[in-house]
Amino acid sequence: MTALDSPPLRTDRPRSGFGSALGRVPTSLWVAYGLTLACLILLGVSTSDGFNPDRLLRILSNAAPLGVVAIAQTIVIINRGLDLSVGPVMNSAAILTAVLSAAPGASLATTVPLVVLMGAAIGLVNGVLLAFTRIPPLLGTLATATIIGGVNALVTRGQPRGIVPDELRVLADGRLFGTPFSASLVIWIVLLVIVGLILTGTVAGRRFKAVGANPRASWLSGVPVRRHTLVAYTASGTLAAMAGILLIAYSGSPSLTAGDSYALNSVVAAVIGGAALAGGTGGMVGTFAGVAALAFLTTVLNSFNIPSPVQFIVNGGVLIGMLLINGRLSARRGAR
Amino acid sequence: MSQPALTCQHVSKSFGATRAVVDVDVTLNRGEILALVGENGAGKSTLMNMLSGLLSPDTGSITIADPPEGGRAVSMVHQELSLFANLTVAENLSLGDGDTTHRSERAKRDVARSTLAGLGVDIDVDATVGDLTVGQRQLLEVAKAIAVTPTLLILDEPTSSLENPQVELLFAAVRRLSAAGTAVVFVSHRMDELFELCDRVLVMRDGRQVDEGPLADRTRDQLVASMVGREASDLYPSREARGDEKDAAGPAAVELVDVSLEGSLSSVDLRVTAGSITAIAGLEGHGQSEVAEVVAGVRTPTSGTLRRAGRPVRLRSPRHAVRSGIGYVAPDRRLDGLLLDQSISANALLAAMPRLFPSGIVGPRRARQIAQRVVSHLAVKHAALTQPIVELSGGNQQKVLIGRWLVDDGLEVLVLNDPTRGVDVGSRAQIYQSIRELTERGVAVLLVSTDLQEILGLSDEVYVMYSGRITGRLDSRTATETAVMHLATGGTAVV
Amino acid sequence: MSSATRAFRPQALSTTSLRALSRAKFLWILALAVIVIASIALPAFRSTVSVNSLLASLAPIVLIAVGQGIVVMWGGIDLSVGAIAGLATVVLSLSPVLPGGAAVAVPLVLIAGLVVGLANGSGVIAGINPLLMTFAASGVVQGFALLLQSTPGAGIPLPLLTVLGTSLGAVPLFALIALVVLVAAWAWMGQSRAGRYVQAVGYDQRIATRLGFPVRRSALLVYGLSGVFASLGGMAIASRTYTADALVGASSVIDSIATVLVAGIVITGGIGSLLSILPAAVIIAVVGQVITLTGTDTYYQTIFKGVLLIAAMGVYGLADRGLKIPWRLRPKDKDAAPAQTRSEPAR
Amino acid sequence: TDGASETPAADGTYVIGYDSYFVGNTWSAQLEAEFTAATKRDADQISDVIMTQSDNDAQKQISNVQSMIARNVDAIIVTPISPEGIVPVLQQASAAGIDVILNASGAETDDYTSYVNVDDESFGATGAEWLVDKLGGSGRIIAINGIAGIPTSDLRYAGAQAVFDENPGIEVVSTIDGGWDQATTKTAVEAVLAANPDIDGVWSQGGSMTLGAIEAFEAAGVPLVPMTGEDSNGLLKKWQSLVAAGETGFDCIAVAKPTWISAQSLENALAALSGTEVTKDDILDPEVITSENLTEFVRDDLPDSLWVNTRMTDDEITALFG
Ligand SMILES: Nc1ncnc2c1ncn2[C@@H]1O[C@H](COP(=O)(O)OP(=O)(O)OP(=O)(O)O)[C@@H](O)[C@H]1O
Ligand SMILES: Nc1ncnc2c1ncn2[C@@H]1O[C@H](COP(=O)(O)OP(=O)(O)OP(=O)(O)O)[C@@H](O)[C@H]1O
Ligand SMILES: [Mg+2]
Ligand SMILES: [Mg+2]
Repeated sequence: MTALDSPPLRTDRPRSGFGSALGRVPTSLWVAYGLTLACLILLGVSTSDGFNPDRLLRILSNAAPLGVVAIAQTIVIINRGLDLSVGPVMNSAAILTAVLSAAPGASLATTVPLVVLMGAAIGLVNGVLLAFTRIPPLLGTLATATIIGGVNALVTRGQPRGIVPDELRVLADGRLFGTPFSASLVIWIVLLVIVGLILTGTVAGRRFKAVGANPRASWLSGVPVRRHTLVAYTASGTLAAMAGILLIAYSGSPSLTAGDSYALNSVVAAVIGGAALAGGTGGMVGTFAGVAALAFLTTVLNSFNIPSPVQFIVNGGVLIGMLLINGRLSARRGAR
Repeated sequence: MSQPALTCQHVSKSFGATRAVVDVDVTLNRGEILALVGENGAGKSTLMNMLSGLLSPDTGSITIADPPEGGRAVSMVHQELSLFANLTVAENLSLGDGDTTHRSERAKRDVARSTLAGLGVDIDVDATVGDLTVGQRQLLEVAKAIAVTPTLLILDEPTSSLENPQVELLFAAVRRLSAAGTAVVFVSHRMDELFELCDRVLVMRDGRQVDEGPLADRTRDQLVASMVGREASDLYPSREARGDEKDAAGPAAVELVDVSLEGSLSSVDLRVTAGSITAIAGLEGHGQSEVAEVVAGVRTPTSGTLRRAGRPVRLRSPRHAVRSGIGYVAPDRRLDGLLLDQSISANALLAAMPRLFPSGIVGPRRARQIAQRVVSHLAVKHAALTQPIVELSGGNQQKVLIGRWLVDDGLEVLVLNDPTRGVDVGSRAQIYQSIRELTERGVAVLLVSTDLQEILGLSDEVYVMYSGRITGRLDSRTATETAVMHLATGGTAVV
Repeated sequence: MSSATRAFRPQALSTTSLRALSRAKFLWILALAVIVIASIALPAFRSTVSVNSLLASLAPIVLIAVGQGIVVMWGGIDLSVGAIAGLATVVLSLSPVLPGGAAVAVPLVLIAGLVVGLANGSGVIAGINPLLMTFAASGVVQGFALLLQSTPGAGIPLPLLTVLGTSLGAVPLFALIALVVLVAAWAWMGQSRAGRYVQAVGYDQRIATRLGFPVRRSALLVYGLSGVFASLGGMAIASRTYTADALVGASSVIDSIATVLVAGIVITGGIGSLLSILPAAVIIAVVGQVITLTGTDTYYQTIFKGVLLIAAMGVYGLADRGLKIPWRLRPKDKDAAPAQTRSEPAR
Repeated sequence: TDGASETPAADGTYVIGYDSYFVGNTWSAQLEAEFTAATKRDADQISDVIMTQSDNDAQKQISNVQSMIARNVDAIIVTPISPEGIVPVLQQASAAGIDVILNASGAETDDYTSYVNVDDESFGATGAEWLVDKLGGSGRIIAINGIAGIPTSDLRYAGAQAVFDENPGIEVVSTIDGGWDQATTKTAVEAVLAANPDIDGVWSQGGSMTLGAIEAFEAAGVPLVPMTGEDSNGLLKKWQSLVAAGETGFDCIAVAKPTWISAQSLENALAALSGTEVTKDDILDPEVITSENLTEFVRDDLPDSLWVNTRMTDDEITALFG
């Protein structure tokens, strides 16, 4: 029984139906999927068997590490944060995975949980740092990124060691039970769906978005604000560690630097997908498009034999163009 | 005086599908004071923003006469405050007066002091704006706007958090300006104020101009009728439904015993009875808000006890308060209430979710139904439930914020701090009705308001505060404004 | 709120006022202290070579940090300073193949910085998040610089280097330029109308817009200045490294942000004093120099950098308790105070 | 260690300054490790070692070298990040009477005592010649570089390009920046293969990029082709296993820029200090590993990240790799 059981004073039901539902899809999603489609078409027409689904799936599968770390970044961005430490965490995860796998009697069943746990622990440290002080996330995580990078170099003395077991490599290169899907693609999509469902379909997830949109208002409505920040960064560290594992599954060797570029690229993917750095907006549907667009775009640039300086320019230009269109379209709605 | 101060011809403005202002035509001579009235979302602020140049009209033209020597064409007090909270009063005035050349600190303070003195208010020019009360901030905003003797002065709900003496100061200043030839547009949802100050009236409904002419020719009820498009009903719900014995002996939902809060409250004793509306009256800044915040768990008292349903509790944060069935509507909706870019549903569901969906899973269908109930019941003017709440007009946003608690089954105490700020007459009646219905369910309501008529009209029992203390407790049905003001200014109880 | 934290609350926009300076008092003291301690403990630190080296490495970072500081005061951030500095070194090296030689190359360097800065500003005005706008721009600029870098016949001519690399005693030319730029920017920010607009926007862009302040123009201004100063910083680097290197500025992005933060300029904008960049840069550089001179294990140096950053932010975090920035990185609605600190019994 | 040792050594022991240009990849890390190992072997001649780290930042390197001059070391071993930029400080050092050894990278000056290196252009050319030979002078190839703008990467490609230009039958279908990173290379090569499945050879600067290329071929299901590479143990292992598996399309050459250059630099420094004549430009030919001598170099017992051309003893290697 609620207070609103008495007959309503006025009923003006808003328009409903498919058309208006479509009209309410955030403009950023249109832009993100538009760009993805454009890249896809470009990719398709530029090469002989461009639309070969097997190839497209492969491109997506190769993007799984970015995909997973983009989930992490999106979660943090929704919380009004930013996590620049995901890159070094991916490196740490890769290094640790290789070391643990070299230990006698090692198996993935023990290695993977340990590595993921380490990621969670680093994330928790970030979370504590940012939830309990006024350090801005950009700088706090930049600092932890520097420290983690230093620790990685210190413990390996520049020489990551260990082995990457074949069972792990199969995740990236193999096909799952004869389907055209690789395990890493499936892992990425499953994580995407799980996080997406939590964010949109649970009390905790919806409140998580509220905290990002307005922490004060959420706090006054009884939402534990700090706890959500802790959860955000812990989740980010955890997912970054998983991304690190997927990365060495793909590359086959641990490295001190391979993850570094993922920090900013994941932000870019999330933002293309409609996450706003001001917090509260963004989601898995958009982030998927952001990652896919980036993956297709890189593939196009690579297959056209475009020199890397020009690739820099094109990448930057596309990003600016995207953000511009996005900004223009949403500005039309006006801000109050 | 030949050329009108403002000529506004066939002005229209749309936001996407929303036609906020449709074909408005108005001329205002120098020295005239125009009342602009209309329901929430009628398009008043949009029109004002176009007059001030913040928004540009889609069609139509706006002409404003040249300002006098050294003056400005338009100055505006916005509905939402536009002050830099981290800066001092003097800095804010210095930044806002258009003359932004560098001045020495002392010169800034001198100018600020004389500006404030011009309005007749006493605010420390070295105070940080963030430390001022909402009322003081609103006065500061007004002082900033009138300091420049503009051709056109726009006041968009400048009195929504002022109390009578402050309103009088404002009116005196506006009359002085109008005598000097400034044309004024005044927006308010308080009818009495309009009749006191204005010469003419423009009524808007759904973006259109529905009535325009001298105010003296119209009655309050006529205005309300043309605003809402139907006959005006009683603003306050009747209290007769409740038996008298119930209110005398009802159980205390919340009780404050000897509660003090460093710097603002000293030994406050207060009882909020289940199933009735308890109000706290007083001049702004005398501790009413703090009492509300203590009950809502926003602040923890330095000493004293808080009893919830008879048991002493420590509310360390709003979360603990919410858990024990206490909800809170804070006065500053943008900062403390709204998830600006999120949908109306997200805003409506924020507080009640854990109790509405005990499993933790939110069914989209049910969520939509609940949000739909909020908007239908409170007649929130909106385009779709998925519309970002920032697109609603101020009053409609406020309705959603209150609705947020109305859908909470577990609510036992509702603390309302200035709940109808900026809400139009018609909607206010709906909100009052809903609050009354809550009490019939046994919910206890604690009401803090700057509007004394609202307190006397709505509540069952009123406490009066002065300087952080309770100076009296009256029965609202018999209390008079004079009696309350007497207590609120430090006099002792007559009852 | 205790009175100790109250002292840190900004009371005025005039960052040139004594009060604003006193906020960074401890920075100056600390900077002096590290210099004194280092020169007593390490004789090598006092040598001319070491002093010259320290000043020469300070010059670019101060120049770039001033630009970054102006942008941060406005409420933005500039990740493209590194790429701009790299571009500057490359454009300088084009002087042998440019029609007007060095006389054209030097102004061209500054113009290039200005153009990139204005582009950044325009992007930000168009509603692109500053972080992403400048990140994207830095990719574009770096790409261009790399393309230009391979221009045949290019190279920084020695006479030009001799001029740029002039030292007055142990003091390099660019150290002087950096000092002049720093003081000028500081005075401008506190004293000029444009500077006050910049700070007002940094405090709260929405309100500044409502008050009719030239928010857009100030965006162009701050990013333009940042571009020009980054170009100057690039020239300072070239005066030392003698090389056209598109990638040479990579580390200055992080370093300039760190310096600005240690200087106490609040990342959300509006608060701080550009002058404090000097002690902040000195502290970071001297500590770095000491680490180098004592031969600390190279692997610890990066870790130390991160710890320093957190420590600096921690100190300000504590000191700024009194600052009422209600929630971090909060671009909207900074205009009202937290409920907690509201009304005290009136009068 | 703050200055007590800063007098010229009368007892025949010296203070050596070593600037590590980078420690972020396995080659640079092993370069430093190789130097450290060498100092242990020559401990009797060394009273102190001062190590700095430049993080691949030319400016920082200048400061670091200047700090060594300020500390009056006897010899400085440095890997110039910028060949021009290092010149003024080298002049300062020689003015201060300090011996300078350029370690694995040159400088645009004569002001140094000795320069030990493998020429990067001939490094690039060596692989290119082998590949051209292997393809019989014509074919479509992919070229994989490190990072545009970094001298090593640019020089190696310049060397290779000169060879390709002389052989008009060679068509460079695509040049890729692999960033010396296996994953990046793998993704990029996969993209190229999708557009051009008929590739005849791969010229790679080395590092782990050749491995990335091999994996890309395998993943795309394209038959392997001859590829050039560097002497990383990971590549050699993979190569060996391919040979063992009877793979015929694949062949490889591992050109080496040995990490023991730093050890040689130390030798030269100590020699110069004790008054022995040293070769001013000690330019070594790149070491080459082909399928003939592959088995002599590959180390199955050691990690992938080892660079097999090392002077470190097995014990030292084991210590390094734990
Ligand atoms: N409106 C506000 N003004 C000032 N500070 C606030 C405000 N809202 C929240 N805070 C601060 O943020 C902190 C975090 O909120 P909260 O305590 O609800 O999170 P939590 O620690 O996860 O929950 P709990 O401690 O109840 O388990 C609060 O303790 C409070 O100090
Ligand atoms: N930026 C915007 N985007 C979309 N719709 C808007 C925007 N601004 C206003 N509207 C819509 O325009 C209409 C008029 O709004 P306006 O703010 O002018 O009302 P108002 O008369 O000032 O109401 P109130 O009395 O509540 O302040 C409303 O329906 C509102 O939802
Ligand atoms: Mg708490
Ligand atoms: Mg309004």
